Parts: sequence; C-alpha cells; structure tokens
Amino acid sequence: METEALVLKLDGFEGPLDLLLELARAQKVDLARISILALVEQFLAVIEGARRVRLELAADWLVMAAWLTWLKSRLLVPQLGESEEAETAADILAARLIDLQTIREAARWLGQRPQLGWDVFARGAPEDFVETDRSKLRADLSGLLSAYLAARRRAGGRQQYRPKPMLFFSVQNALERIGRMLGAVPDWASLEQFLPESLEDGLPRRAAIAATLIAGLEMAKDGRLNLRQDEKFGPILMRGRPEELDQGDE
Amino acid sequence: MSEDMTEALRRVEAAVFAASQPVPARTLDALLPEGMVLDEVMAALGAAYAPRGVNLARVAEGWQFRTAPDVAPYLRKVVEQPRRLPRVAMETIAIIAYHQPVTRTEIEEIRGATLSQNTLDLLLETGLITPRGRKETPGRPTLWGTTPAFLAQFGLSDLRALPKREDLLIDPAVPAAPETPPEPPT
Amino acid sequence: MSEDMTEALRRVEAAVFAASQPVPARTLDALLPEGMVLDEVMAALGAAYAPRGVNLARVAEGWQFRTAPDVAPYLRKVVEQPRRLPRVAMETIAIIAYHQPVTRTEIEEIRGATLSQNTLDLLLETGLITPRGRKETPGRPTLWGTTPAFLAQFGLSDLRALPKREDLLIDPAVPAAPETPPEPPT
Repeated sequence: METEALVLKLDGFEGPLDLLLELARAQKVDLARISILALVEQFLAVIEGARRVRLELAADWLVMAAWLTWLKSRLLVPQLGESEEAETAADILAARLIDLQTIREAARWLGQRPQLGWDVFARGAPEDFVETDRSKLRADLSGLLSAYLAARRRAGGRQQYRPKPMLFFSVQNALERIGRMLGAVPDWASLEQFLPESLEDGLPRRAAIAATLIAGLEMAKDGRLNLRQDEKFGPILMRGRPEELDQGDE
Repeated sequence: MSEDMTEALRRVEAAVFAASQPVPARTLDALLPEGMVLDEVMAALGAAYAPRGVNLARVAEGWQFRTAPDVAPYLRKVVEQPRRLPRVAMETIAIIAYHQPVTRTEIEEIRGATLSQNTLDLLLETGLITPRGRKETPGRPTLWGTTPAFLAQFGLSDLRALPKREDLLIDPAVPAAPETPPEPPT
Repeated sequence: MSEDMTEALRRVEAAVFAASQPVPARTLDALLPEGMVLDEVMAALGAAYAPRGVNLARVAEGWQFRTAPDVAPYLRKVVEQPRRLPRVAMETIAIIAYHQPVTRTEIEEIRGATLSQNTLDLLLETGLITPRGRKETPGRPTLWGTTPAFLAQFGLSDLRALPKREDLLIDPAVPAAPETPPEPPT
C-alpha cells in the first residue's frame, strides 16, 4: 500500500536519489546502518508499481533502477565472484545518501536562522557620509599646451578656406563720420543723413545703419550727442549736445 | 563608564547605525579615541542593545544592527520583504556553502537531480552566490561560491560559523527547536 | 518601566530603524500594545536616544533615526574626484594665457569658433580666469586674463614660465593637419 502511494507521488521527488533517501529514512535507523538490500527492493518495487500504472518514467529513474537491479543481484548472490565490487557500490550509495541527508539538514539549519529581510531587518534608510570633492581640476601643463596648439591649428586650417571678408562701414568709420558731421548739422537730423554716400543696397546698407546707430549710442553715452525716436520703428534722430554745437560755432 | 568609553560607544554606534551593510572592524577601529580596544567597545555596545528592539550582530566579517527577531511580525506590516527561497534553492545554496568552490555538475550529483535555470537565476539575482573561476578539467566548468551577502542573509560571521557536517546528522529524527517564532501561514 | 512600555519601545524602535522612509504616526500607532499612547512612547524613545550617537528625529512625515550631529564629522569621508575640463575650455584658457589681456571676440577669432557662455561661466567658476578691465573700443568689451590660481593649477612660477609661442608653433605659416577630430557641430 505504501508503495502504491509512492508511485503516485513520484513527481514530487527531486529525482531517484531523493526517493532512495525517503525510503532509507523510513527504515528509522542510523543512515550508516541502513539495509541497502531492503532499500533496493523497495525502490524497484516503486518502479514496478509505476510501470503497472503506465507512468512515463524519466531516464534517470530507469538508469537508477537498472543499476540497483545489478546491485541487488550481486548482493543476493555473492558467489558470482563480484561481491567486493557490490559491497563498494553499496557503500558508495550509502555515502551518497548520507551526503544528501547532510545537505538537507544544512539547508534546514540555514532555513531556521533568522533571515535578513524576513526575520531581521537592517537599517532601512542608511546615511551616506561619503562626500565627493569635485572642486579640483585634472588639468596639467601639457594638456594646456596641446589645447593651445589644437586651437591655433584649427583656426589656421580654417583661415585657408575663409572667403575674402566683405568690407562694411564699421563702427569706427561711423564714429569718425558722425564726429565730423555733427558740427555741420545744427538741429535734429535723421540717422540716414549720417550714412556715407553711394552705399549698395542690402547688406552693406544695413551694416552701415547698424554701425551708425552703435556709434551714435556710444557717443550719446559719452554725452556728445542726443538720440531720439518719437514712435516705434519711427526714424531715429540725432543732434549734437548744445556745448558741442557751441564749440562747433566757435 | 569612562568618558572615553561613552564617546567611543557613540561613534561606533553611529557608524554601524548609519550603514546598511556590515561595517568591518578596521573602519570602526579608526573611529576610537586613543587607547580604546575595539572588542571591548563592541561588547559593551552589544550588551547595551541586547534587550532592545534593535540588536548588534556580528555578520559577514563586520558588525551590523538588525531588528530583534521577535518584533519581525510587526515589521512585516511596515517593511517590504523579499520572497523566501524555495527548498531547492536552499539545498543548492547549502551545497555551495559546504562544498565551495563547486561546479554545477557536482551540485547535481549531490542532489541527484538537475539544477534548474530558475534556481540558478534566483541565487544569482539575490546575490548569494558568485562565480569563483573555472575548474581546470575538460570543458572548464564555472566554479561557484557564496558571497558576503550570503553571510549577511543568514546572520553568519564567517563560513566557519556553519555547523560541522558531522554535527548536522547527530539526531536528524529530532529537529532542533527553531530559533525564530513560527512563520505565519502564507 | 512597565512591561507594556518596554515592548512598545522595542517595536517602534525596530520599525523606525528598518523603514526606508520616515514612519508616520498612524503606522507606529498600529504597532502599540493596547492602551499605550504613541506620544508618550515616542517621547520615551527620544529621551533614550538623546545622549547617544544616534538620535530620534521628528520630521514632517514622521519619525526617523539620524546620526548625532557631533559624531557625523567622524564618519565623514571625503573622496576627491578631480574633474577634467572639456576640450573647448582647455583651448580657451590656453588662448587667454598666451594672449592676455584678450576680449571674447579675439578669443573667438583665434580659436576660429564661437565661445559659448557656458564655457566662459565654467572657466570663471574654476577661478582660472578673471576680468582685467575693458578694452577702449566701441562696446568696451571685457578683457580676460589668468589668475594666480591658473599658475598654481599648471605648476607655473609665473606667466613667463609658459613655453614661448615660437617654441610651440614651429611653423605657424603652414598649418599642420589637425591632430584632433573635427569638433561636433554645436
């Protein structure tokens, strides 16, 4: 009856060795003194039972069964002249069962330890006192020099391909021109009047307007002229400061 | 208690308390006032915490504060917990602990069953085992060993704290009284 | 101290210790033995920890253990991680070193690329460069020069210790092929 029950539970075993250990423990004696012969017979009975109910058996079960059948025959009939070999095999089997049982006990011992994260807990919000100091720089002189060379070479390389720069009316030009013209224009005059003659339309003209405005702002900051714009986008008007005009009059 | 001892206790207490991992002796030693002996300080600290809800434990070659096992049922409501390891994983980690470094084939021979990918993945994922080089045999199979996380997980100071194999089998019929309160049904 | 109080202290102590966040009052309240008042328990816990290396702190969301402020300096460990300057910054500082005092526009002309405000900010933050007045041209642009910190950083006794430009640019008339990969478009 016990065997029948085991057959149905064969899937529950971790393999033939697991079943053998279970059967050995059922003998309720010290594992070192179990009857291997009785164990073998029980195992084979379970396999027979499994075959009777046409259970599909995995290869390792059949291999173990075949080996145990061989072992049983030698243990039963020592006259075959291979009794020593059979006894060694029986000892090895017993030793393997002891090893497995030892591991089972070790696993159980570990399982009974208070486990971290289940039975005991470590600090949930650890504090980190490590500070990273990133204030220092990793930079040396050779790096500085090679960076300088790289910058100069790149700029040098680019200059080769730089198109001839267009000559625009510069802020410097505008400063001179306004300075010259202010005395000659007594009242508010629009910015356009300070532009040089014969400007090409488009970029040259726009550049000249921008340069004149910047120059005008610069001179206004220095107190040499006044600027005025009566409405948004309306004409910008310029006039020399009175003292400037006076001087111009002198 | 001497003033030095009070100060020493405050420093090592703070250092062990602040860390989530076991703190090694040399780290703590560096914190002590001149002339103090670490073992004495740690013994005093352990004694001070013994009756409390948080205890000092010697684990994984260092010290760590851990909650007392008997308050665990209350904390399980507060703290998120990982799942328990299944029996196969427990047996496999036991084999690795006792036989390390050990190959997968050797593990399978001892258990008399194949080692599933799931179990290996689980043990690696939990950080309890790690490769320890390769065995110089045909195929050069990977050797496995346990990690400091294994020691921390099971509250072991080092591998020598594992029971001797002979002692495990003394009377397997009568299991030792569990150190922990019975688990609530899951 | 009553037995209930001892037990209450152990539970809340363990809970606050193990939690990853400050523990709110209602969570702790649920852990107390019947009839205990949380405020009294937390006051007692706070008092027990007050002289120690770790203190109980009341924060907005609840309670939390924290290292005592006077012990923290012992635990502090400073790890130096010097940072590298980006290539653009190195080139800029090199140009400033050789051409100082120099305006931003001049730097851009020498490098043949625009100088981003980020790079300028970074260099100012390192303390390697400093404004050196303004150039008396329209717009009065800022002039840049190097600082004593620059000399210290690069191990120079003074600016004359920099190699001469002629020694570096062996044949400036013929620009060599760039050693560095082309700049990525910015």
